[in-house]
Amino acid sequence: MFHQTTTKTVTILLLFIGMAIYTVFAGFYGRELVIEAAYLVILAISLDMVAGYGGMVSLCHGAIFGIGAYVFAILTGMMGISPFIALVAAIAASGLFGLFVGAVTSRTSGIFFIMTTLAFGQMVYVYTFENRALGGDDGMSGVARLDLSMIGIDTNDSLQFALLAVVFAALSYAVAAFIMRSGFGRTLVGIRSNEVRMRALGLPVLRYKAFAFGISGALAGLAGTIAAQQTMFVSPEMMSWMMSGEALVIVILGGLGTLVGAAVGAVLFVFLQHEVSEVTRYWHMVVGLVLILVVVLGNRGAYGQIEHLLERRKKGAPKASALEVAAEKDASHA
Amino acid sequence: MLEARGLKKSFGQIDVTNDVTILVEKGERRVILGPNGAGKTTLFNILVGELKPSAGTIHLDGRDVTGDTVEARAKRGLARSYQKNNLFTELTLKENLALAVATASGASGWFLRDTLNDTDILAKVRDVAAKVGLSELLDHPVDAVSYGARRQLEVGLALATDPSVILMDEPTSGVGPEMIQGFHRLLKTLPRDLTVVIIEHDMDLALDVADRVSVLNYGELVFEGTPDETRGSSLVNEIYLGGRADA
Amino acid sequence: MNFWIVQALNGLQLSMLLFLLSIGLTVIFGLMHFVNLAHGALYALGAYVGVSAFALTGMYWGAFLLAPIAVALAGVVLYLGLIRRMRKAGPMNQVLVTFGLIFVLLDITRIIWGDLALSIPEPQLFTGRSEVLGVAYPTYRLFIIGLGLTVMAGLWLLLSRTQIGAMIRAGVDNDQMAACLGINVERLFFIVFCIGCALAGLAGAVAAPVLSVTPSMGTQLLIPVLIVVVIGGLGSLKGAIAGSLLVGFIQTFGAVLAPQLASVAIYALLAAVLIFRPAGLFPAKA
Amino acid sequence: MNLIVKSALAGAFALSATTAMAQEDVIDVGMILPYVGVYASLGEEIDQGFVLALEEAGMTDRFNIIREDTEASPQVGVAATRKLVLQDEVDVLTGLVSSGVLAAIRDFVDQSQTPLIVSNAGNDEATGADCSPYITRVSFSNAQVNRPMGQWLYDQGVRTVYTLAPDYAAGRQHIGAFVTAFEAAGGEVLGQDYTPFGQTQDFGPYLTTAQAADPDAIFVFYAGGEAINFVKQYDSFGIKDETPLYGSGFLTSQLYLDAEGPAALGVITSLHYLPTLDTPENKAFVEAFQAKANRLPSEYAVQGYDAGRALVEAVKAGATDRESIKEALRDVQYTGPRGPLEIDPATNNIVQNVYIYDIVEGEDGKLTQELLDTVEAVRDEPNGCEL
Repeated sequence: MFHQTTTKTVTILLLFIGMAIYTVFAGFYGRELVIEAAYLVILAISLDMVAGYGGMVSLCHGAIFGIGAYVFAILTGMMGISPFIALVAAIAASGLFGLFVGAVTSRTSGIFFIMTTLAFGQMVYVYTFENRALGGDDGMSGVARLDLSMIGIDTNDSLQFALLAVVFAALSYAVAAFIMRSGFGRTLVGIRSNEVRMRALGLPVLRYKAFAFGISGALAGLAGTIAAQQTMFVSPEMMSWMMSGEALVIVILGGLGTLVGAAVGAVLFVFLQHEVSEVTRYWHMVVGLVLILVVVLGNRGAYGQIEHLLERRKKGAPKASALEVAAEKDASHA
Repeated sequence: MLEARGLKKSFGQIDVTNDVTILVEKGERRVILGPNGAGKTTLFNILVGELKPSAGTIHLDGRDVTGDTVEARAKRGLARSYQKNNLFTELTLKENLALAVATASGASGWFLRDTLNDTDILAKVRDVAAKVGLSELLDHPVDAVSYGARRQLEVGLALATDPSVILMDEPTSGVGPEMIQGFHRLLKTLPRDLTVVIIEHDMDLALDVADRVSVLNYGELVFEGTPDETRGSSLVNEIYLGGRADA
Repeated sequence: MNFWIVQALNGLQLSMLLFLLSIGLTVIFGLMHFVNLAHGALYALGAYVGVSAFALTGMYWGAFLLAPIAVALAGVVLYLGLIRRMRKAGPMNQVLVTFGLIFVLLDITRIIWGDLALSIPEPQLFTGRSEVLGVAYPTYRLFIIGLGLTVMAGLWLLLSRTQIGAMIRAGVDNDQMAACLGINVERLFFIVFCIGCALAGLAGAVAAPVLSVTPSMGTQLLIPVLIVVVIGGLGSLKGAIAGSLLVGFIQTFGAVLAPQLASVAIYALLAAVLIFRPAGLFPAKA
Repeated sequence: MNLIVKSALAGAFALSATTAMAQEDVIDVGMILPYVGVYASLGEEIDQGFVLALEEAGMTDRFNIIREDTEASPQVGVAATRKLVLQDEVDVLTGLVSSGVLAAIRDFVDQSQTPLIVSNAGNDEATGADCSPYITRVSFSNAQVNRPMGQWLYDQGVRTVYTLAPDYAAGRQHIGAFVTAFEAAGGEVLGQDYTPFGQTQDFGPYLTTAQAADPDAIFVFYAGGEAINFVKQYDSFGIKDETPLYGSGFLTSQLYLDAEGPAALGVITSLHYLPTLDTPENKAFVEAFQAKANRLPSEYAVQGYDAGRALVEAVKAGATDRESIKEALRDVQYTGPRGPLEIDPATNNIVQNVYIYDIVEGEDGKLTQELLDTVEAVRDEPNGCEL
């Protein structure tokens, strides 16, 4: 179950404040990295909601992310519609797509679920890749950024846009944390933990899973709109299964099923990618090795490891129930 | 109340349940006896909808639920506990019970409120925990409590959904005699309008709590009667003791 | 008419290549419940070893022999170093570890063999074209079809007629039961994993004369192979055969009849199978 | 300027060129190329060609090259470009293999007013409808390389063709330019297939279909691994005996000839550069490149070289910053390895010869390019470009 523990609060606050401070002092490129990290935070959180809390390991979150980006790009770039409306429409479209995928895949589980989501993701990718009207493999440029001049924010300024992206990331965390703390979030954990029992308790499990996937999709779509605004450009690359894999790697790197871990993982991933690619051309190999190492070492991820170290002290011996204790007393008296 | 007629379930050539008819009255305590492999758990699985019967009908409160899903039957007040613990193992006992309470009360879809911080739900959780004797362990995760406590939670989860019919599958399997006594007391305190069907192998307990007893053997219903009739039945003694002899 | 015969042979040829790759993957999964995403990378490794072996021996058959051996050895290293400890780790962790392996193997091939596309010529024995069913068809492609059918028959005999085959079937069906029967399941896994790797290496060497050898060839073929395995039913030989044929023919005839839909068709097929028959067409277990 | 200017003919490396340069302003060059992924080998060739041009001019010290890897991904390419322009504040950008990356960064380059010398990406729009005064292309445009083939093929007596290309923007542009010219000349296209890009490894089904249409010739555009697969499979199906294969010259690029082997013999294609061109400029270049990289230069190497050479010429003409480099690039004109070339002031695209060649076995037994015909000074129409 999700609990907004002190460790979580402190870590997430440090992370976002750190990002904001870094943004202020960083050069242009540093800010670009912050924006990238910010939308990856959102994407990873959205994936963690279903993978970490719902047990649904999706390999189509890249595609959903791309749908958000493309809808935003089509509406602002091709049709000249206000970015606000486009933002809402993009989130809605990716949410609906998530709901659809969730509904048709909710019956499957384990590796079959992974493969089905992969199939849906690839369908979207191939369709977009081959669709001339959407720019095909060349993608689409001319994406507009949100116009926030009425509250004095210039989104074309790299500092302000980067800070805005961090704010979006922080809001996304807050929303995700709020949902995971709600009855719905608790239920989701129940489903991950024991789907059969949830059903026996009377829960229409499939509906809940589909709905969770829809919410997660909406969040992934939001991440997509920020990515589209950063480069003012979208391409089918964003939708390929390697993107979904990357999102999964991020969640694992930070720690699955903690929300904070997803955010930490995204920042770590961007940092790693940037630092390592400065040193060697073969940075994929380094990422691969780190991933293998994390999983082999118990798959807690960076944040999960911290939590694990802090909580290990609390655990004790198995607890007997009062009845047993009483029974043991009786037995010793006899 | 719970009426199963002509239930049949075949896996390939083998009939694991064959033409079983069981009619349970409201508030009745029905005990199902039978040797291992007699098809008792299969019968439960069919009743709650985890298995589809090859033939037969199931009525709950006069309504045909044969085609309903597990969750739909549960919503109609049919709860069960499992022979093998089927819990939310990495969650605390409180969280386990809260999941059951929330699901039954419709709070599982809350978006704005936390079921783990809701006074009504927590009151109900404590109430159930007190009933099954788990009040002191609420904050411990399932995998940190003893086997006996887990068996109690198994029943607690079923009770927490406020069912009108509860099916308990060997609630006392694997626990010591003192805990069986404790469970005995629990059964006695359950409200009289709750319908209870128990698979039980402890004969004394079974005959003490039962209003009526059904005996299964090789998937068929071979006997039904009051506890007294059961005690007097040579057939039951033969099957049951024979079945127990190798256990 | 000839047109359709040639296209059918094209479909068959692709199916056989897919079969060589998918059979290893599916048996490894069936037996060990292990999802090896790096299987495609091992296939690429086989092709690269084939290129080097050809350069070394000057003969195609050098590649044909050395590639499976080298990849099986790579399999041994992977098994002892990584796979063994991931056996019980659940599908997601396996997906992740082997996903990481893809990156590592990809960059290793790039470091050793570079980025340029490489190739090896067809063996002397199988150059040119031969008459089959009244059409002239590339002999080497017929060789691939023949090889695929041979491996298929060989595996079928191995699984149905030999003791180790019986053990593998028992293991796929119920590994705990098999262990109870005194089968050394761990060793069985090891053998099967190595055979699967060897077949992937063989597929790489066999594909090298037809397809160019590039670092990304493994990832390119991984998805179709995964689709084959999942459509057929994880762990089943019959499923791998059916899946390979289905995917091979849909890709071939899709390209001919509905080029616009060809690339989506295969994913649509996968999604449909998974939704209506989640365990695949020929599941290994009842 | 007391520059030590070395002749392009000399072809020797300017090891001694360090003296007088140190005091001059260093020009920061942002090089945007793929160093990983499917295009990595092209990036490598271009990079080496570029450096060779600087060395040849003895001006390596005048330029500070900052390399960024696009991984052939538009997303990464945009990030890399923004970094180079906004953080490193480079004076000039160069590189770009993938058209997708070029399209992605086009607006940014234009708005940030940074000159960009494109050394590969051939999408027609970049020097057509989407042209920019800041974007100069010294490589080719997709249409430029293929248009001459339309008339030429018709003149050879070919009346009907079947075309094949990967299903992506560049594939359609390569084929489109040829088809327009071929049909204008009076030829007929019997059928066209676009194969799924990056997913097609087996061209058997398409080859069989093309053969069944019974055209006079097959015309294709493929590059990279797909080119190798295609040429080998075309040969193995025996279509070569009946239907000749023509195409965009990337099909039988120097880079892939070894891997394609004898299958490439007799394939006729058109391209803006051949390593076998018999000119003193090219001989010197080939010699220098071979000394450096130990292999024959491909068209990618020469594109890299000309990107470097164009920049060198611009700087020699006195350019020192973004604005002056942009202006100077428009006046670049010289005879290089691929013949006389200049920048078209109407589009900023290169004006160059297109060579029609086939593949033959050379004296050393290796495959080589044999020049069949030269179409001189091919120039693109503005196609909506207004500079």
